[in-house]
Amino acid sequence: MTQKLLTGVLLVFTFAAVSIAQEADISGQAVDSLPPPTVAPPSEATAKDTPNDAGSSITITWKRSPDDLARVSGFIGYDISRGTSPEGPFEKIGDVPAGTVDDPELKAYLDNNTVDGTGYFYLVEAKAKGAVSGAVTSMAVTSSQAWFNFGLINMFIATVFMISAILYYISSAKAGKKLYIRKIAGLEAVDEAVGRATEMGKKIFFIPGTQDMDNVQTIAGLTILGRVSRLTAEYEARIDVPVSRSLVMITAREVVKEAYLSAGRPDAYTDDMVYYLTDDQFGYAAGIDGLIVRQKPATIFYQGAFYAESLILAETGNSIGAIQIAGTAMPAQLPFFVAACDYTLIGEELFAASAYLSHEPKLLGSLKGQDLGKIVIIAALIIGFLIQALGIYNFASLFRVAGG
Amino acid sequence: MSVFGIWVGAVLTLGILSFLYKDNPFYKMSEAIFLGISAGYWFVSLFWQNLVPKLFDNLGITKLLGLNEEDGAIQAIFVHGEYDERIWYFIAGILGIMMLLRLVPKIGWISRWPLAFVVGTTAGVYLTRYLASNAVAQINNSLKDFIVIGQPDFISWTNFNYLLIIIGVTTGLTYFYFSKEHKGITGGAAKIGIYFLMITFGASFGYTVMSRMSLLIGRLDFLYSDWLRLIP
Amino acid sequence: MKRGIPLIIAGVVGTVLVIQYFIPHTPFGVLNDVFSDWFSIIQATAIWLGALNLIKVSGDKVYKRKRDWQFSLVVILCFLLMVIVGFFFSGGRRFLDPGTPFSLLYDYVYSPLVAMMFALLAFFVGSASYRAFRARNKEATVLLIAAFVVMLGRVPLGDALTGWLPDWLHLSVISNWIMNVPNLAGQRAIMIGIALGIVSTSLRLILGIERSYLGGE
Amino acid sequence: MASEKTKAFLLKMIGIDRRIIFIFVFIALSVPMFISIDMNIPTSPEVEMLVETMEKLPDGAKVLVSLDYDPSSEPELQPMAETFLIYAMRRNFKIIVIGLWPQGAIQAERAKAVAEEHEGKEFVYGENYINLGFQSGNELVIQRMGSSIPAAFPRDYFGRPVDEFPIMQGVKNFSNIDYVFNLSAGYPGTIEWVLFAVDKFGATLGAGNTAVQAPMIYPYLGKQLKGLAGGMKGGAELEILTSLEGRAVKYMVGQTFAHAVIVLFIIIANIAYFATRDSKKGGVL
Repeated sequence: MTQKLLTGVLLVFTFAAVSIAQEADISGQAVDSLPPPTVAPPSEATAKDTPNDAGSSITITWKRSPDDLARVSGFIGYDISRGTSPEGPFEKIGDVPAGTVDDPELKAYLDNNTVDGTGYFYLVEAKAKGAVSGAVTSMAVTSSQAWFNFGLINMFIATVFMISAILYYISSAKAGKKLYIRKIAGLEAVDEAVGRATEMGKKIFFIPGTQDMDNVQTIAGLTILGRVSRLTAEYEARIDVPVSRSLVMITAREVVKEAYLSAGRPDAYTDDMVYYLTDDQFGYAAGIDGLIVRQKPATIFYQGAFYAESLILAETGNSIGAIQIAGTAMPAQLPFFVAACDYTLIGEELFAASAYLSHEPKLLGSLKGQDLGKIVIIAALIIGFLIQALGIYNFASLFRVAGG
Repeated sequence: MSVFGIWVGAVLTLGILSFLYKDNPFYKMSEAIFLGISAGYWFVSLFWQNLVPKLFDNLGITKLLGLNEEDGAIQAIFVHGEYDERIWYFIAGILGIMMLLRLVPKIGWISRWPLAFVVGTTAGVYLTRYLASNAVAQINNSLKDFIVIGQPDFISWTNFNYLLIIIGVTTGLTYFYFSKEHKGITGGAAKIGIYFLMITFGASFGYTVMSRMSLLIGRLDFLYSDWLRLIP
Repeated sequence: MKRGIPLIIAGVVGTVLVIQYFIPHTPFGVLNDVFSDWFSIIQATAIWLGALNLIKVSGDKVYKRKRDWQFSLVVILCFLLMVIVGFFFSGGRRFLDPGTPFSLLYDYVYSPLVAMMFALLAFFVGSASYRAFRARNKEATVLLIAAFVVMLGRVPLGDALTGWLPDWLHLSVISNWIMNVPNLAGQRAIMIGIALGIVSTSLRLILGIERSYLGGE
Repeated sequence: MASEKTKAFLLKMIGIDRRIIFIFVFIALSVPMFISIDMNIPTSPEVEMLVETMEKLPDGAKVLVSLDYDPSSEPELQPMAETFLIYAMRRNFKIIVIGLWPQGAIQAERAKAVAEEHEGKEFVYGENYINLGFQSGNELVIQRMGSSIPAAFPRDYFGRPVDEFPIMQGVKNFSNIDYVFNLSAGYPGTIEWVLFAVDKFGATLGAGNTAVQAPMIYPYLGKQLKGLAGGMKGGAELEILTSLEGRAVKYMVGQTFAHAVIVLFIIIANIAYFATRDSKKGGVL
């Protein structure tokens, strides 16, 4: 009973208040107590097909609402809606928070869910407490797939340059030009290491790392295995290749077989020289450790991609007094090999090893191509440093790789 | 953890640990278990995690076998008459079978085809990706933060460090230079480069010591707390 | 057939993947992902060959009663145990869910073995530093000092030793500087060298100049 | 000059059996576990920044915890996970756990059990704690979360739809998350969280890393990354600053001993090497 009465009284008062307010409005006087909430809209909303991508994406940009720039309290952010005609209907697809002091005047949103070929309009609405106002993009925009990623133009030039440099030196080496290659200590020692194993009548172990054939270091390691096993065939030493990946096992067998064949000792080859232990990193390390202490090889090669097992293997090898020659392009594992092995091929030297050991002009030519790459990079760093430091040009930006 | 499980774990742990003293039957046992179990683990994992979802599901073989409800390419094409791009995974299946043909000595050479595919893929992917992230992007990283002349911090510790990094990178690269003897200017630069590389090796080694020690602490904690219950 | 076609396959696939890097358009854009799936499939079939080899080598030892043949028998039995449990008794593709027999073997047998093997590194780090860090010549001395500073700088001991010095001479500060400046420079030089080496190796593989992985005729 | 006797001893030291070194390492790590030593662990600015940011969060804040590691990094990162969950429980944070590594979700459940035992009470699942499990896709998962968290993780670790739970009400993307805490042992990890969640979606991020990983993270500290705890030392500092001293502080004693032993060995080896240099030619390096 009382409740109804109260509601009635309230209603009357509300009516009165509203009509007073309306009168006030008509008379053109502002009302201090009840300003209707408003928000300034964003401006210059534009949409365009996101460039250099595989389609299905449109980028929307707009100038921030003046309220956002002025950091008016109660300003929330922006809602992005999408439709296929400028009149709507629009469907909300996402939101963007209000900007901060440091943000630029333009804001952007990436719509990653478009159908290529369909024309879209976008509505960008500024949102504040109780108020919304928006701007619509003026033209229908369609997304499409690009045939060339212009963001990668610097990479394209770099790739073409490197490939041509290497090809040039390969062809000039083929034509009979003499190429000088400096000594690489670890590789000079290969002969001696294989020879020592032969003299002692002990085995040689070759460990091609713990990664599979989808790592180029493993492949580089296996090309070195080719040269090493050729030597063992010539010296009539025995080589064991325990591996941790089945594909590596298959490849290593091809490699060793070919080496024995070309050394003229095909009958000395058996498949048992290459055997699989386990795919597991540490299971493999446990297995190799066992093999090392039981068979006491005179020489151990570690060539390929290694992780934490590097030191476990190299220290065990060291404990039985084997000559150890390691090579890897895993920067984090290099210190351990350097500490525990007699010789270590550092990074790039791993990839140069097969060319170096083969003495084939074509392969040596490719090393010369790498060296040209080095000169260019050193020059870029020195010149770039001067240009950058003197504030002439933002040289570094030439080398920014889009998309990481 | 059940008590039995802890005992199994502790015994195997001690088996591996005993290797430090010398090779012994206890270690040989742990090693044999490790080899068998881990090889089996990867064998099973690759089957369920690679072969089944990537080959059998995509083609629809799992549905034919009644292991899965979802349609694959086979159902899409032969039941619904729609082209399904997953049918291309058929080639991967063939490449896999070619691999297994190694077991037949006469035609074992055909396994070189999938091998060549793998090597080609690896070479193609690595060429551009490494050139981008390890070479081109590193030039950008070495240059980008340098404070420009005229700004208040131009002569500062920060800029000195950036300069030092550029010296280190260029001289370090000279060390890797193959087609010239390390004499004269090249030799001098390479010599400085070697010092940078030596610092790198020493520092990385020293840095890793800490986490390697923590690993052992973790194992000892397991032995003393969970197994022997010496530590509350 | 034995060598020619594989060389063509490697060359074509490699070239396409190099080009693919620059082309977002289908089918190039997705080629990398698709091929990496294909690699997984080839890898998952190839492991059958590895497993058979493991059984063959171990089986040989058992059959011929070679030295330590008992342990080879354990290898085979453990392998079969894991495979049978994983294929038939652990809920198919949800084989790693908590509580399945497979995951119990994983937790109680496999995990402790991995963890302990990994932890052996602590000991080897000790013995390696004892042997390797000697001030034999100038280069080795530099390596030694860098390792020394960083090793001490990472534990409270380092700052306790240098606490009386001005802030910038604290071992932790110096060790951070070593990590962020000379170490970074050295790492970068190594990384750039590796990139060039990889470009050249990949190119040799794509061109078929490096072909030892294919074996002979 | 050293007498013949000391020289002989030093020669012996050079060729010392590695097993003696092993024993010393073992003792150095074992003994501190049984005795309690009060060690003064100075705190570093990066961990102080981490804790300050956590302190500034309101009680009951929504926090996303991403555990991106596996059991092999457990000794370094698990204590941090436990400390954070205990701290979160005290502050009544609402915790949403995910993993970019497959084992992350399991590690979270283990840390949760420890936190609950420590505090003597339990998280109410679905109200102030939820485990969304693992999704494959590395940084793409973060990208997907940027547009919609429920779409990136439609079901929780135990297979139930996430929108059933009150904790997920109103959680759409990073704008509904007050703070992201990431523990990382490599890729994908803190770098990806910085590049995508922070740079792209404006999240506030704090992180813990393994000692091996931490140096690569330093460059992001400050604007992009609000604090970093590196390795066991970082973990210990985190415990000290949150007044929740536990495992990491305890482990830190052993860690310090071990480093001291190794440093001592290097010194001994070098003294022995120099004193006997003329009688023995260089070593292995």
